[in-house]
Amino acid sequence: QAGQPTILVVTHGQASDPFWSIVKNGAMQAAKDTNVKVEYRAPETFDMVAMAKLIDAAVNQKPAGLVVSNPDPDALGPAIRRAVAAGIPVVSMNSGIAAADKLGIAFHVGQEELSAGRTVGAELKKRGGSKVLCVNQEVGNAALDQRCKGVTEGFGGPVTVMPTSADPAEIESKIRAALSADKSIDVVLGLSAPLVGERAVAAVQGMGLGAKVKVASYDLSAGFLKSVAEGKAEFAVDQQPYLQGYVPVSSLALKARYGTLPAGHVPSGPSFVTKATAPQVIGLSAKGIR
Amino acid sequence: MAHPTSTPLIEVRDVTKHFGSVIALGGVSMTVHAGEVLCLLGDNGAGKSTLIGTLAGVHQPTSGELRVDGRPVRFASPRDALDAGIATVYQDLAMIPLMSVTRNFFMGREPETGWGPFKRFDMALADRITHEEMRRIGIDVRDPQQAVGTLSGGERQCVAIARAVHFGAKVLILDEPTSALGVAQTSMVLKYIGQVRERGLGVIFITHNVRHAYAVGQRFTVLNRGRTLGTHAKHEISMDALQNLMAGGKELADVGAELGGTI
Amino acid sequence: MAHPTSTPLIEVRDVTKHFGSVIALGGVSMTVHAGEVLCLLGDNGAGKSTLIGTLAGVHQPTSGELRVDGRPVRFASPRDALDAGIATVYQDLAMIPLMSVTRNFFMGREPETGWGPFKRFDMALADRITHEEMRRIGIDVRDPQQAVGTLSGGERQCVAIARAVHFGAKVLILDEPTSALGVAQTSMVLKYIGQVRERGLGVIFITHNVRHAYAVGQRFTVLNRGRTLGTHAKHEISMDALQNLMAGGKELADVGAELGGTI
Amino acid sequence: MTGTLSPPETGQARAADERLKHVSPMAALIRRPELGAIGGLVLVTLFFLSVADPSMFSLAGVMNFMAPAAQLGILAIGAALLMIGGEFDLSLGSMVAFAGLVFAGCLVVWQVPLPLALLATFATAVAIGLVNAQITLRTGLPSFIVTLAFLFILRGLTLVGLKWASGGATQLRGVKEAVEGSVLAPLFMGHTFTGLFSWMAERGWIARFDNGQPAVTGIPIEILWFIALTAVATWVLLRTKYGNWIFAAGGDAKGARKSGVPVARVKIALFITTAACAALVAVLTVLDAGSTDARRGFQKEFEAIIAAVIGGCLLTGGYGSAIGAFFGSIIFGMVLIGLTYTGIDQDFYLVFLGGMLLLAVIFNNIVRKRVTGER
Amino acid sequence: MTGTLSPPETGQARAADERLKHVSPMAALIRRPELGAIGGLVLVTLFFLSVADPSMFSLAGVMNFMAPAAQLGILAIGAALLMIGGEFDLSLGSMVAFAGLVFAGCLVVWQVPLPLALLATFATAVAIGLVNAQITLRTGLPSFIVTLAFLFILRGLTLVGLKWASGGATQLRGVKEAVEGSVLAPLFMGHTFTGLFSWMAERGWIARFDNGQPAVTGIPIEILWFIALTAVATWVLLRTKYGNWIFAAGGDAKGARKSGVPVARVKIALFITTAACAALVAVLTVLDAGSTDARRGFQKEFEAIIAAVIGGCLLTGGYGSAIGAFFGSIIFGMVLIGLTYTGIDQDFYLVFLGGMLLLAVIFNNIVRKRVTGER
Ligand SMILES: Nc1ncnc2c1ncn2[C@@H]1O[C@H](COP(=O)(O)OP(=O)(O)OP(=O)(O)O)[C@@H](O)[C@H]1O
Ligand SMILES: Nc1ncnc2c1ncn2[C@@H]1O[C@H](COP(=O)(O)OP(=O)(O)OP(=O)(O)O)[C@@H](O)[C@H]1O
Ligand SMILES: [Mg+2]
Ligand SMILES: [Mg+2]
Repeated sequence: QAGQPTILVVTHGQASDPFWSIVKNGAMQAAKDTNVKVEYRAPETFDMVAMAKLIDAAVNQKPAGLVVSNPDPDALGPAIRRAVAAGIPVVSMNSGIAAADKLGIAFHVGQEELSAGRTVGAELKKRGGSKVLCVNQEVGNAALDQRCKGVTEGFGGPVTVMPTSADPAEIESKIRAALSADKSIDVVLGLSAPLVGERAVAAVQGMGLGAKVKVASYDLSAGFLKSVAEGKAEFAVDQQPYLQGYVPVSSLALKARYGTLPAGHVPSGPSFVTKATAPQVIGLSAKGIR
Repeated sequence: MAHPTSTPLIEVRDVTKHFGSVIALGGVSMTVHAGEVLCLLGDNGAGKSTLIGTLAGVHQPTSGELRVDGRPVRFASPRDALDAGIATVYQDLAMIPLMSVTRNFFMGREPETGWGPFKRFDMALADRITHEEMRRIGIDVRDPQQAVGTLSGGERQCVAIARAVHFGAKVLILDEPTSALGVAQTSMVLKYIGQVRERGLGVIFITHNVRHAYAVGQRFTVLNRGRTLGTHAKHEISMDALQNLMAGGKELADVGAELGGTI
Repeated sequence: MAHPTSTPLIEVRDVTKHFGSVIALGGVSMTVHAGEVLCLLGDNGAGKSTLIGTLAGVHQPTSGELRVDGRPVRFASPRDALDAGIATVYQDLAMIPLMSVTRNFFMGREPETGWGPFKRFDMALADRITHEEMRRIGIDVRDPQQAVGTLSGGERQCVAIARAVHFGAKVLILDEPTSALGVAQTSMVLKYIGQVRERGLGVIFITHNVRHAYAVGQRFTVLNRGRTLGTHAKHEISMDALQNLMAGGKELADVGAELGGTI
Repeated sequence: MTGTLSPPETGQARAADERLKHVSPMAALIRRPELGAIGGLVLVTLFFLSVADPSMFSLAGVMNFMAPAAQLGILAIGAALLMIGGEFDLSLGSMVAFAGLVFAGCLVVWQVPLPLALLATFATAVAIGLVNAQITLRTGLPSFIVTLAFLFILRGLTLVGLKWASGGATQLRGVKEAVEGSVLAPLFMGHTFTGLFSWMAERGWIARFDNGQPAVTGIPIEILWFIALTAVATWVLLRTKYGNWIFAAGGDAKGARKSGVPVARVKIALFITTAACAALVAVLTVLDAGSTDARRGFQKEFEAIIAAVIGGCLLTGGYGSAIGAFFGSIIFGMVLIGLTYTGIDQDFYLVFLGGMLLLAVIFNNIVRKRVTGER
Repeated sequence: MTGTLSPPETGQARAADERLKHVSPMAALIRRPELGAIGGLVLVTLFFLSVADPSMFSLAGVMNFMAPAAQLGILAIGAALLMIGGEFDLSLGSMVAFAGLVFAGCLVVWQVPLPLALLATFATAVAIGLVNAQITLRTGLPSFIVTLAFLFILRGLTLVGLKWASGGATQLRGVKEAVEGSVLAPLFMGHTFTGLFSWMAERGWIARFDNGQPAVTGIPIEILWFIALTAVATWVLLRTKYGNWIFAAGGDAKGARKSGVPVARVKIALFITTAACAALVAVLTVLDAGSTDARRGFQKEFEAIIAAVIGGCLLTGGYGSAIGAFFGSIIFGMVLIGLTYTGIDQDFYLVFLGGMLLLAVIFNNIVRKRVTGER
């Protein structure tokens, strides 16, 4: 309708990525709740050059607010600066907290992948892991690479990164191969629960290694959470992507209407979903809310 | 030998064919009867192959009518023409270089054996027939499984002719079949044409060689720049007159004299 | 006309060529002198095109020697042969159907104008020359920018011949140039061959038409199943004898009689 | 008019042609283009035998790399047939995702019984194959660009459909529960010959896990599908008239049409076959994983073409074999999984994949040239 | 022996050929294959004019979609030339990443001055192009499979190199700081005609932001490169002998060789040109972004081929134009960015992209057939 402020969301995650589809769901729900118009845009691969152009395109449309993820402040900085210069309030989410103040971003919602990774690494160490296999289904996606890097730093022990494609059969076979070739691996960490985590559980169970090898994963999926609840997997790392979509949009809606904005950054994770908490989350996860 | 009173096997009525802005055929009429060899003569680019293409279902005429056995037909594809009993040797041969001689020979009309879903291409029979038909035309293919791309120009032409002759049902169209053939193979092919005619088929024979045409043809149609110059029965026209008609009159006299009448 | 004492322009010594298990040439020798037309005759599959291929740099001989002007040569590519002054009309024409007549005509030997980095393909000149050369051979191309793929078989052959004649420097090789040509075009080409010879070039002329060969040739080499049957000067052999030699003796007598000696 | 013309007077019956070098029957036997792909496979196997952990070639290890190879291979067989017929299908991978959505949607959302779900899935695939074929044939556009459009369209529709079916997520699950007890299920999921394998494990012929379970419980069903499809495709290509038509349509569509080959129908059938192969893979993977998601089959069209080309198919059509694609898929699957068994730094994953591919193909080429003689 | 034979006695000089239908000069003028691509562009533009936010066709909006179109277009021109010459380069996208790594590595890690870094980058690209060409030509393998191997190898090396250069990350930053003040920098980064644009902004001819800055500060330099390259490529293709050789090599390599075209040298030059185009895009994007990462240029080889095919290049070689690739890239870039300006949900992005591609290409085809007459 006329008079409805428009808020544009530009991120680096494809719409088909499970994590980012939850972010988008959060943003859209916020739009409904606060009665604003939201348009969500993202390049089809991890492509900083294209993303900068999408931000430029958003600025051209003079929205009431702009939400961006910022995995590469060097590449996206100039476009974000242009938005700020044009007088558009900008909120960053998910990644890029360090550059937020420098670029004139209003506030940041999310958790730096690197530091989240450190927390996860430490948690794995605490749970008695001695060698981690970090399965990365999209090598070169800087955000995912930082997850593994953070885990390596936080874990303090040997962490092997295993690159794969997003094909479930390939992922399961490669995990099986890695486990049979290197018997010392006792933790398999997936960077995406639906794509890797579920396959890792299948591989470990299929090889009869349930007692020895622990499985954990970033992000949530109903199937993986079920495994967590059944004790076949240790935990799922939750960054609360729904929040990362909801909070910036609703805040910018308030900003457009009443001029109010939070004064500081909002950390959204990581939190761990464990055996105790998993059952409540399964239903929401199947609907793309958690 | 021509049967002017009987229904012609094939009748072409005022056919035109345009390619974009090019008018390849500008109104051509012609008839072929059973048991006759009609020779189609004409200079390069006169439109002979285009005319043949419309009979064989390769081109659809821009205007005009085709009749087979007196009934108007429209061939949407070469398969329709084949089904109507018209077999053609194309000037560009229409063969697949990467495929074997046998596979090319039977392309589109494979002999089968076995039953139901287990019907299979009877390769042994096909090989045998191919070998036999090629030997008849004077070519001893080393191995019918050899790729057509490795054959010599003349050998390839022989495969195309043997194929058309083998499958010819009612009408046989030959577009410059003898152009790449050696002496022995040429005489073979001409003899074949005679035999085919005697068995009651209609034959359309395109050639630039007036001697070849005169040796086997009953009637001669001359095309020039996309139009018919007329049709003549053998007893109406001499070889020299035909030669002159084909090449456009006086030009040839000079040349013929110069080269001692050897063309 | 042949010059048995002078150094031959091209000398082929005991050349063999194998394709995998196929022996296409089994030891062939031959010479061509300046100012003579050597006709290469032989049945289909005799190895004529293969022999020509080794002279034009398309094939490398398996064994044997080529000499040009008495010096042994090895042609690594057709470009080497062209640079040595040998121009060839291939039986398969070697033309690119999607390219225009002019572009095909000058392919590999484009006339240029302008200087330094701004040198450009002189298309106006090229169009003019193409049009002219094609007219000379009796074909009036509608538009030299028309794609070769839209030409008729004979028109295409004329482009190939005109090209080779235009660029022939020392030796001109023609592999069945007249096979798809009309009467007028054929006499044109034969006249050309005579003119080219008179200007001191050596010509190798492959044909299945003994009349054509006899009209322009001085010497005749007959190939049979990959081997030379010998070379004869024009005064040593009659047309009929040549015809018989080419087709392998007695077979032809029957056929010739049957068809009234018209082949 | 077969055989009614007068017999030849001129054909001198020659027992053997003097223009043929002698070739031993052995050499003739191995003179098949597939030998190249086998050569590549042998090379890759030798490589891994020498550098990889021996568990790679244990029974469990072989099954492990054969399973993804088989899934890829089923697509590669379809892609190879289509390539031989002169066309591409770039929508293959997206088709896997879309068919997976249809299949899982039928089972989970509409609670349709398995046979009907299978029917719906394959019917969808056939319909899309038909659309691809019709657009390609009617417009005369290259199939590359037409199916590319469907690569995008189907992938996009899958995402939209999944979100709709799951209420907002990109994953649809609960398939295993939905098919439990269906009689058709064993045809598409799990392992076969399980009895045999556990019997062998009891005798100690097969390694067992610490918990006493045999390391290999049976042959994954997709491997059987893969082998069966290869056999059928090979038979069709080499032994039926349809095979002849496929080669002809791909070798020179115009020439084939002139000779009476129904080129359009052949191509339509091939597009449909390829789409059906994609649907089969979708069914197998959805039942295997118990769920489907928006990324299923991502870039599989590409891998299928690679496997077909490794196996000797020409991109220009008219040449290739199903057996070649079979070995090509195994080479690709082996290289994909194999690095994990070696001590090489995993960061070199792609370098290794590329290098091995190149080696296998070059070797393949050398072997083929050697056995078929000079070109 | 030009012109020395006797003049024709037989050629009847005919003023006009009666076998040509009359064609108006206007019709002849528009009878160019490029018109199809222009038709597609017009269609897409009309579509966006009717559904998109008007800011899409403001000056800023046009610059906004032209910049990625130009980056893609530079690759597409290279890919189109190579395709016309009968080969593919699938390593194009990975080449962008690898050249980006070399360039950024030189500047940031080794602190080499810009001119030397440029030299090293282009030298690397030329070397890799040469390797691609040599392997393709020596082995006789299809370039599809050879460059595919390099797609993997170069992408893998980029990952390894980046990790090494950045100490474990997959991003390398700080390029802008490294080139500050270099005289060559303006050739590859930023905008041109900035003076003109701010002058126009002062007059109010260009929209300004609230802080008074003009919305468009100049023409992004990649657009100028794109136009310049298109012009050069068109000139080479249509007006020089090298163009003739490229068409010939792609149309029929054997026939071209027989006619004396140095096919091998032409193909080598084309592979090198394509690689150099990739290096140019790498330099432009690295300087634009100030950083590089392991995913740069991902799937760009694919997009470049798409743009070339939209522009009318045949996958089988021997036919196409640089102008076509120019318009094809703009169509693709416009569709890519255009969705942002419409209210269509992002989930439908791929459906939209595929649909628009198909429409543009079909329309392109209809226009071309209409203007060039029946085939
Ligand atoms: N690449 C090849 N591979 C295998 N065999 C070949 C190859 N090229 C030619 N041959 C064989 O070599 C023999 C000689 O062929 P060539 O083309 O030289 O004959 P030709 O004398 O030119 O015949 P024509 O008069 O029919 O053109 C033929 O039997 C042919 O099958
Ligand atoms: N697809 C096409 N597009 C444009 N012009 C064409 C096309 N096909 C044929 N032509 C033209 O139509 C005319 C007739 O061609 P056609 O092939 O029928 O001649 P022809 O009588 O068979 O000649 P030849 O004896 O040389 O084979 C030629 O001038 C040719 O250039
Ligand atoms: Mg013709
Ligand atoms: Mg020959």
